[in-house]
Amino acid sequence: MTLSEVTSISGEAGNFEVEVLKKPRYVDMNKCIACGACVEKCPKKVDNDYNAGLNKRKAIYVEYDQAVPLKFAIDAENCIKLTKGKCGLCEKTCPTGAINYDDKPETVKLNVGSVVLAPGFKAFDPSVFDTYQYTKFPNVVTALEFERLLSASGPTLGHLVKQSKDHEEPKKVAFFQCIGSRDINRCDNGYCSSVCCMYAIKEAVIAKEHSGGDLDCAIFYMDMRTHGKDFERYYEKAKDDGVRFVRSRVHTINPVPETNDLEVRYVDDQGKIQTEVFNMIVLSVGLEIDGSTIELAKTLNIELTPGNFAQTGTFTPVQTSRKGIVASGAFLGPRDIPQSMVDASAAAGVAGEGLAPVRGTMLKEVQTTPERDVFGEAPRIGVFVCHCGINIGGVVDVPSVAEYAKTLPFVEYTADNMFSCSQDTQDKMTQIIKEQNLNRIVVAACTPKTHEPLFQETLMAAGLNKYMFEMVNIRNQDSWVHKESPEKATEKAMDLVRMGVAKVALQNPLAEAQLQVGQTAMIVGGGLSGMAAAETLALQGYETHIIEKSDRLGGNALKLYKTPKGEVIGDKVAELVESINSNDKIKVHLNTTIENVDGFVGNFKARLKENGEEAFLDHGIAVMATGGKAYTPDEYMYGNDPRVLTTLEMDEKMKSDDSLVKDADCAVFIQCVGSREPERPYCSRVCCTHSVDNALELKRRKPDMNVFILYRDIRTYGEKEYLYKEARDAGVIFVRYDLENKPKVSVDNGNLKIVVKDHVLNRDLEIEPDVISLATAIVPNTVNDLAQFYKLPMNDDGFFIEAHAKLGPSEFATDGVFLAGIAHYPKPIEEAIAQGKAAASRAITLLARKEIFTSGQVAKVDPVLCSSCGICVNVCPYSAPSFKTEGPFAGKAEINPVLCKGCGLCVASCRSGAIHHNGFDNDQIFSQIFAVNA
Amino acid sequence: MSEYEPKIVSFLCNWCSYGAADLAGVSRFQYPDNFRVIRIPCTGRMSPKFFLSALREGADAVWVSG
Amino acid sequence: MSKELVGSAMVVGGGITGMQTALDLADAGYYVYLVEKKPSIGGVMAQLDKTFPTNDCAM
Amino acid sequence: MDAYTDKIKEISKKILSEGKVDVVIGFRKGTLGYMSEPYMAKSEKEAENLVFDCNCRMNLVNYVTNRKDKVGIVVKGCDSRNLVTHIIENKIKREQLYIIGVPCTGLADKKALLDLAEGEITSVEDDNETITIKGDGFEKKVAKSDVLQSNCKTCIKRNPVIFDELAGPEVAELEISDRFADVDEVEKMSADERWNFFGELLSECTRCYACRNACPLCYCPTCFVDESRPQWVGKSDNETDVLTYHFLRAFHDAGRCTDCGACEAACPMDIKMRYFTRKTIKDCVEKYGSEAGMELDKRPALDQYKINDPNEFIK
Amino acid sequence: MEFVGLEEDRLHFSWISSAEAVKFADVAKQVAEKVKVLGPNKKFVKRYPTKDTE
Repeated sequence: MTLSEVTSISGEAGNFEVEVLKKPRYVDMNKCIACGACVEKCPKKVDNDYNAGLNKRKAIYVEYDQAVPLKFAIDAENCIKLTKGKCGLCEKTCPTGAINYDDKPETVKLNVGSVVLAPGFKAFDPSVFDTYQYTKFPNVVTALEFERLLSASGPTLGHLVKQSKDHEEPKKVAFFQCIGSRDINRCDNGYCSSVCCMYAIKEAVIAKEHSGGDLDCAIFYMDMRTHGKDFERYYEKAKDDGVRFVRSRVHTINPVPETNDLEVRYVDDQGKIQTEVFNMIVLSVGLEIDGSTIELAKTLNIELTPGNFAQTGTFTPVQTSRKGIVASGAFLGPRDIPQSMVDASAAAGVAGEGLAPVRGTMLKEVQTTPERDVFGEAPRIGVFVCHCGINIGGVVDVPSVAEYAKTLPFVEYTADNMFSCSQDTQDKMTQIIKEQNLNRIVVAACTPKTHEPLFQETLMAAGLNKYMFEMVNIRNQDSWVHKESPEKATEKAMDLVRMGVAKVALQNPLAEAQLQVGQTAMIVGGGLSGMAAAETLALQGYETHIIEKSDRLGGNALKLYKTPKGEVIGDKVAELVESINSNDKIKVHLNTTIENVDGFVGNFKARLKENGEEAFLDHGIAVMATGGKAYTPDEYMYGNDPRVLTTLEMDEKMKSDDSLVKDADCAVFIQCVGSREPERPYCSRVCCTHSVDNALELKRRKPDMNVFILYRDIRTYGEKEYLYKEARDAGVIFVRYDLENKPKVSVDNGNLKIVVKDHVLNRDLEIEPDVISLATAIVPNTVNDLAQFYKLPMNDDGFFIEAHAKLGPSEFATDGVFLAGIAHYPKPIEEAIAQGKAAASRAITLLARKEIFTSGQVAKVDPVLCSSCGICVNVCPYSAPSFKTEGPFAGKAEINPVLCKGCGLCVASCRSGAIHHNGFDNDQIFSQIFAVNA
Repeated sequence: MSEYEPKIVSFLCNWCSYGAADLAGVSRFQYPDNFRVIRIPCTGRMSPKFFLSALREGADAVWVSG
Repeated sequence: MSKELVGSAMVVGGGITGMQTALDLADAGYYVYLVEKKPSIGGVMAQLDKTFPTNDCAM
Repeated sequence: MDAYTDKIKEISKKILSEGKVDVVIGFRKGTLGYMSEPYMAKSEKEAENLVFDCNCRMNLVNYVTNRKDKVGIVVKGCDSRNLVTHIIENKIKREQLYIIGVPCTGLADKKALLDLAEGEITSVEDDNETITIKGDGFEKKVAKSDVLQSNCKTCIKRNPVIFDELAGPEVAELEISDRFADVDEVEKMSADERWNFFGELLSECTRCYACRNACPLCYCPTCFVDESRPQWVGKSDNETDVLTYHFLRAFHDAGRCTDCGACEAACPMDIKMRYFTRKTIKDCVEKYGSEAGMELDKRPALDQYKINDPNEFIK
Repeated sequence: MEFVGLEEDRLHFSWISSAEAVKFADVAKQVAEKVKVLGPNKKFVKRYPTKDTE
């Protein structure tokens, strides 16, 4: 439902009544074919929001070329017809009569079991800052505008130019961080927006790439917050690529007279005032919650945080204050794409928790026609050539193409249609296929990417296997791009049709393998993320087994003291463990290791060793929640002096109010112990917040205690920034050090002594602490054997590699295996729990299907030709090929159609030509090649 | 001989360049008509056999794009 | 309990997180209403350069 | 060399008599003085015929493909690397093999020997330094380095990488300064020059497939040139078909070829088809830092994709 | 391919995401242009006897 807004929600969890206001689109979605004819005629130009207002669109528009749904809409505020009653050009132009000026808003009432709020964020508007002169100088742009300037689909087609009238390429670009973030003086956003450091680096790197590397990019920042997976490496690489990083908040921008350039004044690291001239300034604007979202939250009675994000608990990270309503994405706090994807799945998992009994009750059944067996028949090909109104017909001579197709081998029937995709034409095609007894179909029309499924349905309705079909693209890749040369376009269309016919002639019906999905889940690891996953799976009704190698559930959380929100972790973990133990859908296997795993998605079989005894567990899906542990430091006198503790040991001492902590008058926290070092080039993400929180707690307990935090960059991202501020206000002293100049710890007369170089004072600072807490790196547990059993990839640091760094953070490329918690990357409790739930939710999407249909377009081994070299086994990213272990062809490769994604990598790699690719087989592609010049 | 018009066999990845080609159409970008596109599921499907074969069969060039 | 459970869910917001939530819920067997105030879904990510496009996220 | 021969005989007799292997695949003297031929010794008595010398140009790994019995095999450095690839590619199991490794000082180029000879060659003796060619009424001594087979001049691994026993002490590896000089030479040419160069190079090819049959990498049940669905490569000696054959064969061997030289040694027309394979070796070394068959747990370079693989060729 | 003497510009590889229509069109133009400069391909073409007589 697009152009719609929620106006109210009544009822309670499990059965809400939601009122939704649907605004008029003025275009009939069923009729619009997104040909774009209307846009060419529309006389009204409007600022284009999609390109951040950098260029114009028309009053009838799609937001962007790949928009979904790809249907046009009329912007009522700007349409001349709707505002002044005149014009009507689009109605006249539209070939399908889709325009309806009388479209009216309507309110619909819907009953739903649960509600997920994912309203997103808006970019901070820097107009309010006079310092940065955003409104005054055209060459001061926001990062979102800059993003559009870099984009190939943007207003400059990816060509980076200044926004001043000269439109020259900039030579020097400055990025200012924390615009509208970490600032309560000039805006109310005290939190860190979490993503700006990374996007600024990305934009700087890409800008340099676009301009061939000569471009000078300088990023002015306070703390560089690259705390996500592989972010630190990206940061280091950017430095190597010549992006400059300047630790400073710029205070003044002055125009350079007679030019469009800007002079920047700032105070550098050593406290000296510097000036530098730039051609362009990019403001790394923060994320904030839109006013309308705040309104919505009020209407729905949902509590918000000081930063106007949804209020949640550390152990219930997506649950809003109102039961049955969960939140997801940036509404939970500023965050990047992978975290949003984790939330998304977690929210889906939680939203479904209460609804398991009514799963599937609202879904509709589809009617099917029995498939006609065409085995042994000679090809009888039908070719349908589409005019697509004037879209194809206006350029390509469609009747001639259809006529030409008649001359091709095996073609028995040809026709040209005005709109092949219209319902009546579809019905007619179904009829023709039956009447003419056609067994293979070619449609020459638009693109298979949007319309193949539609025509395949037509085939199925006519009783044909849906793969007996080939679509020839004579619109997007012909008539639309060769408007000036109709003859050549027609010639090309004929060539393409010939190639399509040649290919389809060799097509065989393909079966889609069906596979039962075992309805049992196995979770490896009984830490927080593992338990969170188990909880969601069990609440959604699935039998779940937790495999834990130690003798108790809880993992690292057992050692932690409290959350920054003040929740006592021990109590919360105990509650969670209790709810796990009392859930009869969950079986916990303690003191258990996994010895071996066989099988594949839906049908895994694990051999376990439970308390020394062998046991077997069949499972449909598996979740890797194998966690991590604290790195054991070998520096800062750790192990040589009992007063030097790791963070976890510090937590223990604080829990028990140990005299070491109680009697201390001076405490020092040293950050990045083992993290962000050459041998461990990643940030452990949680330590800054943890140390700041502990420091603050010490100050609370004993306000006159001297508390120091020695850091490299403070990375209290999101609303954790408030904590950092609170700590500073409470008198915690923050001293920055460099990797090259680490603090030195020694014992002098029985007293601990730390020497660290203070950057502000530019001299050595000596501290004599009573206790030192080392923020040790988080390292993943060793899981090489598991990785091998399930064929899961790991990165250089030993963390698992997810299916997709951005869009698939909680699953593996290997089907049926999911990922959560520290095994993915170091993360705090709320993120670990969210990911546990996300992994569960992703797993449920598989389990709920009960059976999987594979695509027919998969690879298949001919065992007679196979030479058993194993290249397919090795090269496949999805672990689909393996060697047969029994039967006459033992030792030969076979491909599991369930795991095969049909990419064809193995087919191309097979030297022996033993692998066939259904739907894209060698002979079919050769036939197309042969047909090019036939 | 009229102006030489080469035939270029293009192997386009279904998910990437084929999509870009579609989008080029949506955007009505005009480009030369010398290409004959063969849609492949992934550039991984591209075997040396194909470009050898294309050249053997008289294509003037081959373009593989992922 | 008098209250009747409804096997559907509503997702408010058609950005990436909203879409993913909707897909997960739908795949888990619940009917999903995805409500978006703009004419098309995609949200801010669709505006970003150098990310994978969202056009395979059709409902 | 005689020391090698004696040691090979001794080991072979031992493993045959102990039943460790069913057969030892090695060489025996050929009917021509400058050729040694493959020989399968199945008994202690037959093992007496085994030899090793600078005429053992064939790669015996070719003969272990898909064998089910226990096999002793004589391998040079390069052959041993093929054996590694064979094990990786499931052509034979390590447990089936008893590997008699020969630290190799290189093979003598067949053509060079014939050029030196003043008549029919009856024997070629090799003491690792000097080669003595004897024939009807002549005897010639040449430094071995002067008649080395060209692949042996750029050999990177003279000692076997895997073996159960060595036929002699390990030899020093070569220091090669300009390993791919021949390939570089071709790369410097213009496109047309290269085209003509290869046209010339292959003009004599009769498609006898001796190179394919000599190559241990060419074990496919059906070679692509014999495929019939569709038959896209002609079977004639048409120049395009010939080029397609050599070209694609090089592709198939890319990342796996050890430059053992068996193909060229087998060619009756003396075609230097190693230009193709050596180009692939050069690329694998330069782009992926990978040599074929050096480690048992490392698959060939082109069997895997890594995110940081070079991709400058893509725009 | 280059190694055997096929002109570099007869074989093109590129990476274009599905959003990059402009790049697609640009690359297409470049490829076509370069190939036009080269003229018809004579190398690697299988010359069937019938075609030789043309």
